[in-house]
Amino acid sequence: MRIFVPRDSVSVALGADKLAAAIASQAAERGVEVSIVRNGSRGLFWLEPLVEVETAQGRAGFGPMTQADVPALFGDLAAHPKAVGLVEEIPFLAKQQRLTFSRCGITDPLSLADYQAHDGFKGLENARGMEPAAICAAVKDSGLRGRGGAGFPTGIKWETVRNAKAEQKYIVCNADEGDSGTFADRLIIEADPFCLIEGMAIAGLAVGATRGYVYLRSEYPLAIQILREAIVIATQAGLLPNFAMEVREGAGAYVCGEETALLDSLEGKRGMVRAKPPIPALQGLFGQPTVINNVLSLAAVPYILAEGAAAYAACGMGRSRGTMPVQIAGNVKHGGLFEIAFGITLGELINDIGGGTASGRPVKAVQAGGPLGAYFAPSQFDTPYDYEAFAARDGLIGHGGLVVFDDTMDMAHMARFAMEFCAHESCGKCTPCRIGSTRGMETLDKIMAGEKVAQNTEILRDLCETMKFGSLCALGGFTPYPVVSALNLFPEDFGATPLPAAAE
Amino acid sequence: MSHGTIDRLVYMANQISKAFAHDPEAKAVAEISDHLKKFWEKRMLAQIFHHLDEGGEGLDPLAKQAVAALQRKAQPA
Amino acid sequence: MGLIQETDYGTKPRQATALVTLTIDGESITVPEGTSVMRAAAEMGTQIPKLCATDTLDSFGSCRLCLVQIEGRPGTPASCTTPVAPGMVVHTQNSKLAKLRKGVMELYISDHPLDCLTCSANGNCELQDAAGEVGLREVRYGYEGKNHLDAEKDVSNPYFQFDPSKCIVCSRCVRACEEIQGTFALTIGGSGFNSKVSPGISEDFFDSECVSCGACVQACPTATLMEKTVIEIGQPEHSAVTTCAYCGVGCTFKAEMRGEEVVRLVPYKDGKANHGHSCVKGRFAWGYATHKDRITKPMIREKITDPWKEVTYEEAISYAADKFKQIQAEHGKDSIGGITSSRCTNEETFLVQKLIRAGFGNNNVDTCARVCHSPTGYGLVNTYGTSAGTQDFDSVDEADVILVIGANPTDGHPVFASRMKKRLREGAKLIVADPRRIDLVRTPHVEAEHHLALRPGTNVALVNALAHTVIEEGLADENFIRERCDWEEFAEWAAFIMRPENSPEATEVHTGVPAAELRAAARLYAKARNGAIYYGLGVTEHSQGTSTVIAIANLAMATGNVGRPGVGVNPLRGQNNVQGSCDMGSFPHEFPGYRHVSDDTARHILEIDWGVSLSNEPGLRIPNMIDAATDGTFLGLYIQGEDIVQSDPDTKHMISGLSAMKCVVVQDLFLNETADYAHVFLPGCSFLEKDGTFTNAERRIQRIRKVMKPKNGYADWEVTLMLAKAMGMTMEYSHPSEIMDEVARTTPSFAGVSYKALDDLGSIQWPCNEKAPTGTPVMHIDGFVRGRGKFIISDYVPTDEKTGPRFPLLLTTGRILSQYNVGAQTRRTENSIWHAEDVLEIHPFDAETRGVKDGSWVKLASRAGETSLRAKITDRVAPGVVYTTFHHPLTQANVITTDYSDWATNCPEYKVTAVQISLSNGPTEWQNEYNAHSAQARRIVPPVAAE
Amino acid sequence: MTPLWDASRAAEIIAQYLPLEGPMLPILHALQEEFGYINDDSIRLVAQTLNVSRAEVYGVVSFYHDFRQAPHGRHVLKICRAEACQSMGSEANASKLLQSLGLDWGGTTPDGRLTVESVYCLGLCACAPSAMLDHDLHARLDEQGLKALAGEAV
Repeated sequence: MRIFVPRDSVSVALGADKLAAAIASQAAERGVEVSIVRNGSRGLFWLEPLVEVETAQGRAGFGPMTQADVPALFGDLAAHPKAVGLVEEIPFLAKQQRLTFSRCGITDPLSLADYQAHDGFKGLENARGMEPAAICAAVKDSGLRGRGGAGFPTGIKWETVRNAKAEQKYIVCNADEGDSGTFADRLIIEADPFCLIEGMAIAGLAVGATRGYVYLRSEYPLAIQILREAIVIATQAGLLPNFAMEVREGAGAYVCGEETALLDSLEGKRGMVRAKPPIPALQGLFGQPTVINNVLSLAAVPYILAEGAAAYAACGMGRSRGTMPVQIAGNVKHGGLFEIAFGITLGELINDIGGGTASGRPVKAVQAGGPLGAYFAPSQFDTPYDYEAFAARDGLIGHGGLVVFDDTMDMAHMARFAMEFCAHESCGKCTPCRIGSTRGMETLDKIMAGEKVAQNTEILRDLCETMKFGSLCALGGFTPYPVVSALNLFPEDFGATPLPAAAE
Repeated sequence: MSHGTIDRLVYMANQISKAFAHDPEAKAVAEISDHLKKFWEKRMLAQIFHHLDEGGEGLDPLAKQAVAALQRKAQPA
Repeated sequence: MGLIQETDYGTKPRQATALVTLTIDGESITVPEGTSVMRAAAEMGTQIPKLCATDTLDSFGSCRLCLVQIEGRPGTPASCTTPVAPGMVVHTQNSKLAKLRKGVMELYISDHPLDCLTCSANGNCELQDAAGEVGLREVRYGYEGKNHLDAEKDVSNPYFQFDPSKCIVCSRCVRACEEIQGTFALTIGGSGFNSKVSPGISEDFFDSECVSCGACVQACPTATLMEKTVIEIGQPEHSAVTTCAYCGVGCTFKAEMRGEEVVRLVPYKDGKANHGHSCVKGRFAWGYATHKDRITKPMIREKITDPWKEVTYEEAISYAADKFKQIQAEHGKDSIGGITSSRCTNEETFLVQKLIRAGFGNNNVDTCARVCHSPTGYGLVNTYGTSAGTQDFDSVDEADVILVIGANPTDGHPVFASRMKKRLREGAKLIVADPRRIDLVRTPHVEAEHHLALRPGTNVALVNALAHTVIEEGLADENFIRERCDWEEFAEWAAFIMRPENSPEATEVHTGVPAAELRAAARLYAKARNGAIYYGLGVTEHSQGTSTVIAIANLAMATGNVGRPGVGVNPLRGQNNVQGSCDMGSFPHEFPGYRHVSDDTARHILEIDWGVSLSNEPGLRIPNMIDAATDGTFLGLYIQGEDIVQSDPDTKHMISGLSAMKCVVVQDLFLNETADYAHVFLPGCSFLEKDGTFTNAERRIQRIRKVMKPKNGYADWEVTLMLAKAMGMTMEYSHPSEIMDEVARTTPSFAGVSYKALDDLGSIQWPCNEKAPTGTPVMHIDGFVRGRGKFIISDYVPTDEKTGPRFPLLLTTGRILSQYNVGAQTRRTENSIWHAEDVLEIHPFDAETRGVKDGSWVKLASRAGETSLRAKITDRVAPGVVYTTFHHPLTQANVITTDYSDWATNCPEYKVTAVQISLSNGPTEWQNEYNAHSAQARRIVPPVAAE
Repeated sequence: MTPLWDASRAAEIIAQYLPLEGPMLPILHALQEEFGYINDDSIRLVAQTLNVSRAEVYGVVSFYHDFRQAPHGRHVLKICRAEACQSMGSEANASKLLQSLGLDWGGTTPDGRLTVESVYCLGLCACAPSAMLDHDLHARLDEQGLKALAGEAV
């Protein structure tokens, strides 16, 4: 009997380790021979821990499992109280277009054999037979844009680094996934680490870099452990000739997700945002030409090199090509990772895929793109998931996170939280962010206390302008998005009374 | 080292001689006497000449030759 | 006379030859490629508001006031971090930008005290100015929010205060400490709103790594870092550009004044030696000029056991002149002489040597260079043809390998050291040859590739072994040698250097430097594209000082490292005007411009100009003067601005020589140690009170300018002039510029120098004449000054100062950052807080075997004498070596040093003395007697009130 | 128990990371892991070893939320306060817990047993609210679950 018990942070946080132990001991007790595979998660988090049992029909799922549900696994599976049917047929999964996350949850993340059996290293092998310029061209042609938030074309960045002259170049992977509501980086690292390794190795070939660093946040201890193991395995298997990879642990600074702050942090300095130019592609890590890409961008690359740029570019809409792993989180019934081509509407994602709120109450707002992303109200659910369409509504896709709130949430409180978060995480370099975030909190406190609401709201809006256009990086520059969107969409939460009543 | 002036002058002359000791003898003697001529004040020279006249005790052979050569030039017979 | 204001262009200038034309606010401007938009605007007269940008630091982009709009580009980029691009169209002013800037300023002021009227920076505050520029009228956030207004002041530094309540976190101080000074003593602690400038581990300034160079204070745009004198006195109202009177770097400062009171000295950005940087001495330690110890009235006494009597200048001068004349009448004209000062101006020095040569009628003139860089003169004149360093300071920017021998730049020449460290941080490699682990060996972000920790006294062996490696391993630059030097002399030298006794393996026995390490260092230097040598008194103050200078000159020639920027042989000269005092003819064998007294042409020029006949024979050097004094043939001495009792070796012999004289005239700011043995005291004048020029270690002649009246009534040159007249000379000068004119007309290498030229050019590096009308930054470019470079054999002759069972340790001496030379000036400032006494550095091993603990009083004894001081246990020195400074008269380190000296120049062997250490209870009897004698010798009887 | 500061042990730890490029953060993590926090002696030693100023090391230590300059409780409970957890009521749960423990954010129980800190996102946002006790992750923590978790740490 072959049983899959996931080992990603979510399932482990929900007791998967204990579950695996219970299954083993139950099997031993019953004299049943089982092989337990610790696969990665499929990203269907509302079902975690999702135990899968290999059957003739396919892998049957059971979740969310508790230890009490273990004995039943050894009985009639169809009658198991937590049975969810064949995993592949669960609509949440079936509806996805899994290019980047195709192996997640299926394989044992640390099994090279598994990885290779599922097309692993095909892209790297192809790349080895190509000129660096051709690799860059393929990435350019795929239309892949940086998945970290800025959406800059990855191929152009690579081309710049390839053309730079230097003895040492670097590939740096930004795995400082600090946005609330996002977990795609973590998932790929925990469920399919070789995919990221392969992507970085391809990047190394494309630009002539021999060293790669993954800057991984310290809040992801399991991901750090798994990726370190995977690098050792891949290196020892001789799969990374001329490419030395290392995981570096962050230290709890959100701002280090900003690429130049990340580089400073890697160098061992305070994670301060650098002014650009010079751009990292020319003077990046230790002053050398550096590709700095998000996990998802790099993890998308093996597919592009394996299947061709056209296959990837065939998905998506407008200038947003390929797929986006949307992360549905917060107060939502079916939270998890949903990889889909660009173009699906926000409403479909929240209501059809996510199934509405977990609390069963009406959705009040959705924050898209992390703590620096705008809030959307249900009235805007027709917005297609696309960089430009979001931008047109003063929002951003960012790293693909969606956090759902039900109608009990006070949006003034969330606006204040946005300022508080900015104040907490500000590196302190530029004035609008360093002082502005604190003044923003204070002004919102006044508004929430009903103090000169109209006047303070005007001050707040001015402050948001100052921060938006005056800040050095996106932390201060984008904090106004959640604040202003909340202010615009939910004025009543900010004590704004209908005008006629207040007017003389 | 004693503080007697002539002791110091003998010491200095010997020290200068050592700096030129690697040269062939004739050249060394010329260099040393030239150095003395360029840098020694006349009462210093008078004292060392006098000392040489007294037998030149303590002076290295090279220094002796150089002082003698300079003395010949300074006080042509 | 107003306050000199320097334009701040916001970002550094670019040197690119490619030019870029762009449009700013409708006006077209062309600037070098890489220039920032901010600087381009400033160059056309448009000041974009800024706070974090200043043109001495790399652009940073944090204050967000300098935002502009650029057509075709999104957002509002910072003009300080945005380089110009061809055809770029920039708008620096529009309503959107105005609103943004006001918004940012409103945030700043929401966390800033509203005390402009009582603030020390009022009227000279960039924040205040910027608030005005952007038209901020109101802070709508109120002042009840979170703020830093209660942050505590740090007053620990004696010279400046840190008031974090006024800090705008622009990081200019932190960046200045890193980029300019290279100490990295400051950081921003914390993050976000809690970001705070922090010295060390949130320590106070005094306890931190801060070296008080003042760069942070200079960089601060507000009153956060402020000179205590400004807080006390107020903002200055007029200023003059002048030159520092401390070390040989020759930093240019603005002396900023209120009336007759100095408010502060601020480094001048246009200063060619310091480019706007400073150190703790020049920047802050000028208070000695008005110290209560200063003597401002002439004094005389019959016997040195008498108390001093205050008299008029006329009385003192005629007293001295009469005595001198009387001595000469009784003992011949050679029985008196004088000593010029490396602290005084070129003009003053010139006048003193003229007084001696033309007035006294002999060449008995010497100067303190005798005890420091006289071997440099001899060595470089004979090998290259000129007695000075080959480079300008800027040259270090192009050096790839830097060899520092016997110099401690971070303490001795701090402003140049910062420059050097910057180059080292940029990637140049460093070799340090020094018995002691000086800071440069390993200091934040700088680490020597090789520290050749040689045994004191073995420099020649070490440098010869470096040359041996170069020749043996085929690393010599044959083309250079054939083109620039005499090949046969080279071959002769090479044969000598290839002797087995000069190999690294053989010299290891003497030097203690492992052969493999030495060879590696030799290769590094020889293979460098540009290899530069910097050396100091660790080279010259030896019995073989001259030989080492020659060996260094040979090494540089053999590797082709002479005659272009980035290379050369660079003596780091000690005192502010030691180069100048030598240039001005302070040596007994040389007229101004290094012309031997026997040189008929030179002598005739002077004889005609001065209207007297001059002696063609060399005069006495200082030690020989003292010998002659004890012999009874030298009885009168005029000493301007020197303290030979403290600074010269073998103190006891010096004292007996001085005591034997009939008339010793000392001219100084203070009653120094030498004055204890003087009969006439003429009050000196500080650099702030007179006009003149100093010449720094890079041959740069720079003006000093009078900013206040002489406290003693006259500039030093005026007093010398009075003495000269009293001696019967007919000299007339109404201004020092006339003295410089005389130097120029009588000295070929100074032919083009005049005060007018100095005012026009800012400064001039000699030679300056028809061939080089604006001076000569790098020498020997098209060939050596003497024609062909001369290889001279430099044999290693061990010093006669040997260790043995009685004196098993070697003492070497040096200086420290906060004190200067004999300490006459710095000891009279707050600098003593960093170094209140001389201490003896001793290795833990040597300390343990003698029972010495950190802080113990130890007796330091040599064949010459003994003294007591406190011990400091450190592995900076190797076992067998001890080290101390000579800044404090209480210690009298020169009681210990012997009278061994350089064979060619008599430069004393300060760097090698065999000593023994034992525990003691405190100062020695001799020290106590000496101090008692000093107190006795300095009694002053006030003048009897007129009836 | 975390061991007491020991200079030679610290030097050993630092030495392990010296071959790395930019070893500062790995060294600080390792020192904190060993000694529980980063004291001034550690800062001096790191500065000396890396040949940087102690100001620079202090600047780094004080910048990052992860690094502590004072010891914390035997256990550390990091409660996520980011948006996704807030959407599931984390703030109310946390303030009840803090109240029951009599602590503020960042505070330690008087017996030194537990320090409660905030964290912004553990990546468990689809199973909010979440927290991390020492190195172990926990998700779907309702008020009771959080209280129980805090009680587990002995």
